Amino acid sequence: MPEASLTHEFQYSSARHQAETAISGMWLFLATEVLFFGALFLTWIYSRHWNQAGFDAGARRTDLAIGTINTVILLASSFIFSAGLAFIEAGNTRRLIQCCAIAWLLGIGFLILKFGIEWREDFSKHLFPGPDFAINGPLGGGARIFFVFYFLGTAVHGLHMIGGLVLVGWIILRARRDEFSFRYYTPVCVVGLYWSFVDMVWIVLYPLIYLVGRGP
Amino acid sequence: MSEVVIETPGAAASYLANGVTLRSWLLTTDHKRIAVLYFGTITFFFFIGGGAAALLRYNLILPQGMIGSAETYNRLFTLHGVVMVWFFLVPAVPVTLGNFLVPLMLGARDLAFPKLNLLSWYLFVAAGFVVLYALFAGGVDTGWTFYTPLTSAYTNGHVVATAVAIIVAGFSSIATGLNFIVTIHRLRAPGMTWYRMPVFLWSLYATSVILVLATPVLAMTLLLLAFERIFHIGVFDPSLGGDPLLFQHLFWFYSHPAVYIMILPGFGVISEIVPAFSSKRLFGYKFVVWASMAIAVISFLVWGHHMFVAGTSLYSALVFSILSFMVAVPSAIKVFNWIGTMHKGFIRFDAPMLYAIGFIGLFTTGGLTGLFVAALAADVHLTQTYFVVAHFHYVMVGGMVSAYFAGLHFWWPKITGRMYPEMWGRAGAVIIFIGFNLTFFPQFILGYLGMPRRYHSYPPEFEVLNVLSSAGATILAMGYLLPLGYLTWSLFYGERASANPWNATGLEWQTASPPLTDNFVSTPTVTEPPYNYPPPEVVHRHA
Amino acid sequence: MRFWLPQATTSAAEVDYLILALLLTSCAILALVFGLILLYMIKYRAGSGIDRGVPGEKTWRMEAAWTVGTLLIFFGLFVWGADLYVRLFQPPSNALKIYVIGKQWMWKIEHQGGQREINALHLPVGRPIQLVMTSEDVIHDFAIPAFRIKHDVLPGRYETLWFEVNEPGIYRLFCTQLCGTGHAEMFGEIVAMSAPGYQNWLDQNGAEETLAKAGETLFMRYGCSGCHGGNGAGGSQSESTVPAPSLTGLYGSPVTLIDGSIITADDLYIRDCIVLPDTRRVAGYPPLMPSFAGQISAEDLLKIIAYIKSLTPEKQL
Amino acid sequence: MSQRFRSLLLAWVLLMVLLAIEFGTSFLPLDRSARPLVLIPAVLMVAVVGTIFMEVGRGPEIVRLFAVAALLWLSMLLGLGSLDPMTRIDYPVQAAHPR
Repeated sequence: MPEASLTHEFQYSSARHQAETAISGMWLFLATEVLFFGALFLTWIYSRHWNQAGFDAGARRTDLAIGTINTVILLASSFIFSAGLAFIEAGNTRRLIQCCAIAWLLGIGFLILKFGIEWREDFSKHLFPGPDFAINGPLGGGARIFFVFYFLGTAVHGLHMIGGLVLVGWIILRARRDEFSFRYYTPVCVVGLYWSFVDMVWIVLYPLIYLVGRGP
Repeated sequence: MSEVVIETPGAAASYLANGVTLRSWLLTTDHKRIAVLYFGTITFFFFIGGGAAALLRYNLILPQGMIGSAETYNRLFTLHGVVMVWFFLVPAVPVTLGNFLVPLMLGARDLAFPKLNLLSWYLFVAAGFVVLYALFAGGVDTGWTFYTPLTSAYTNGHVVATAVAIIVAGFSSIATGLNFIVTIHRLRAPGMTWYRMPVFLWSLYATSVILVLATPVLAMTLLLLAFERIFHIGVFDPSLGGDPLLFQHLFWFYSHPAVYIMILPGFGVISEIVPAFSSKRLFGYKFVVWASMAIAVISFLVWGHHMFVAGTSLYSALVFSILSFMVAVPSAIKVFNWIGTMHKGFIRFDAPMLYAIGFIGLFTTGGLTGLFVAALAADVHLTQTYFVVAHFHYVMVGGMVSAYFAGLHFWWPKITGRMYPEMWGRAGAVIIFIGFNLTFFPQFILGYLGMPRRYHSYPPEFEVLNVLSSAGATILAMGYLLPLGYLTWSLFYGERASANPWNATGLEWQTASPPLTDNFVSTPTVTEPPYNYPPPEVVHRHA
Repeated sequence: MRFWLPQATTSAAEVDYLILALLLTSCAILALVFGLILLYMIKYRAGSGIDRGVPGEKTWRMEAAWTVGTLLIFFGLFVWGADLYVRLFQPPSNALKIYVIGKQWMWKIEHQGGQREINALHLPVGRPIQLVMTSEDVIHDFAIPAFRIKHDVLPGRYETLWFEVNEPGIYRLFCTQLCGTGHAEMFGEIVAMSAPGYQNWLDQNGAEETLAKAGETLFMRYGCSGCHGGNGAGGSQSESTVPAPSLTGLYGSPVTLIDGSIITADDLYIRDCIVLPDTRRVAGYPPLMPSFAGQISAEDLLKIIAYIKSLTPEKQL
Repeated sequence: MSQRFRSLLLAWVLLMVLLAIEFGTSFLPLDRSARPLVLIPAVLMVAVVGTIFMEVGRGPEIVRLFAVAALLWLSMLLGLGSLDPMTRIDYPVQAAHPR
């Protein structure tokens, strides 16, 4: 690893100082993200309170299989990226690249399942809460709000996924240029935090969308 | 306060002299230059919003309205609200004085993330263009509060574009807040312990906490609103199963803390100026500090007081009312501490101090009238009338804008390297104080008599007080144009400022005026508590 | 030009006392703040040679004193305001109900006798009045400054407001929630009259078609009579083969539901039966009643409920 | 390194188990208002990701501060935000559904 990457920007006292600051910055950013999604979760709690039956009717129309597979995929992706981070801490760049590549592909798989298949299915079943919405009658109102939550939640989460994939791709490129070593791998840490956070959001969205409203 | 060795800086070492090309400004990551960029932007928006306010007051001179159409009037007050809230009040002190001073006061070279800082300015400018487009291409007539279902289903204004602009401006605020928090945690100079930090930094820290944690909720709320408006689906629309009160809850979860985003930096500015011009330590430093932090937390727990007559549950009204009284306590503590600081001081009456004293008076009035609208039964009568308008203008304009001007005059020599003309500065402070009271005091009475907000025309019995208010507004407008004139003049002809013209403590006064590009010749080491003003007997009037 | 508002209701004076207390507290604090600032500005100006002594270092006693002091004052004001608020929004049961519908940009008022007015509300002094309010479009707010009272009027649900006027006169009514372009035109007047005067007014204004009368027509038009019988006497007594409960004397009487609970048939129950029949089915009948949600306007619903309420056993004779 | 890898792997297995529990409980005949209990495994999963994948325990002190702040403010939003609907009685004009 060239010594150059151990230098630090002029406002910091050391490279370690800079690295820890970058990691703290990402954590704080994630705190803002918690509140961003928090507003969506409050919308869920609030609207479900007034429309429990409608929410459940909506939830029963979602595709549990794809949702569950996607959860497994995302958890695996987050796990493998964290493993990559563990490898680079030990200086193994080759393994880092492999792990990131798998994590990246899993992420792509998630997006394909979610937007390529599940969303298309939802649209063809008229589950988008537009003028030809499938669920009518007394439960229609609640089901509509449920699907607003579903589409907005998955769309915003999907955008975060795309952002995360760009970042993971950037890590792969930099790792291929051999820019990381056991002494310098801050960007891997920072991206790892973000990637795991996207995972966390999904962990909460998954039961809110697929499980809570699904009784026997 | 510290052992900084100040060598006489050559002109080339000043941050202002470090390149004069447009590129050197637009691509700079120097926090001081970004602050200057922000000064320009903020001033622009202040006068846009102020112009709208002038038209509003002009309209209200006659009961039937001077401006022909109610539509125009509604768009004007929405423009005034949106621009003033998101493009002036929320960012004003943090992005200008804050950006400039946070690293200097900490003894740091720059903020933790300089590129992010520049990005925040570009986001802000982009948001500014979008909002100007939206507001001038047809405008929005829903008020800055965007209540649904008026906004989501009934109005035909540019709601979505305005919402997008506010979301982008919000990201700009988040970037600034994040930068400040991390910087204050990580980049304090050696010896700069938490309790040696000036209160200005503490209050910016508290402000940033709110910026970072409240703004994302607004972003999601406006996203839901835009979604609802575009696709005609109702999270907030009762005819589609939603509840409009959910919008109000989400909106005020941001917008109530947001008023503390506006006023907390003002507290910080005043806490610097009062000790400096009293040549005395800040009274009860730790109480002032923890009052700020308490406000940062409690301000999130009171939003429901905007909804006492909106149809929320009785329990929620009771809970939010008592919490609203609680949040007034830390503000009261601060006022008492500023007065305590003046006690037995050596008080000088330079323009910053006059603005600061004006702030204390106006803010106290604004704060006390807040008690009226926190008390449930009184709020029922007073809410949504001009009483509320007067109340928040006392806090936001009388308080916050006075504090902004106080800080601007106080640090003007540091920022520009020039003194402003003192007599003009004092005159400005007095004119603004008088003009402000003439404009807004009559509105308290109007509100008590029942004149509703956002009325393009009004019953004739309210005419006298409205004329009085509009007359006061002309004086206030002159008061605001005056500093624009003499401060601009001083940029070219002002007397050159010394490094520390006020004999103030604080690391920012220990470097040159204007500061060096790298802020300090060598990293300062702090060994003393803040506001360690020398005992009165050795104080000398500044030359 | 006057700088004082009439106190036209029984609670207006109470609200004014609270505001006065707030005003006096504020003035006392303001006098203290401005007084001390002025005093110090003069006494401790930099040029004055006054002896300042040694500055005290300990501040916590002062801090604790004013923190606790303000807390106590604020708590007292909270309790006062909250107590009054609770009373302001709990209508007595004998209140005269008047229906208010807000729409862009007018107030439509309907009295129990079916008299309607727009942007004006006639009411009697000396007895509690309860307004039952809803909106047809956006959020409005029904505000009467002389009564010191206001409440938002929301679409899709009923909000209520009550007061008892004790001073005959004409008072201003405003919409105080921004509701679109015509917001400032959405005002009107409250005409408070003596009880005989009010009765007189009622008699002169559209007694020809009361709410209940209008409801009877609608009862036929919406097909209610198909099952419940032409005069609401119940399915078994009509030509219909559908078993439906009798509505005669229903209002105010106890009803046994399918889950065994017994409730009193009030306005809310009757309304629920029409728009949300699944929520509280009456025992002893098959669940055939369809939901009329979304098919009956708020106004028509009020009329039908008024009609059902008017079906007392005596009337059948 | 292998130590770290092993704890990551363990965490992943734990996540899979929790996911299975969550998935399974969602089929239990729970009462409608008790169904949010399904979220308990999800909260545990978030905790696992936060502590093991994201190593909230490592790094400078403020990392914990930020994490706690995020949770505290989230609880303010959700707690006070649901106070009003949970304690309110609405009198709807008509059942809310379009058309």
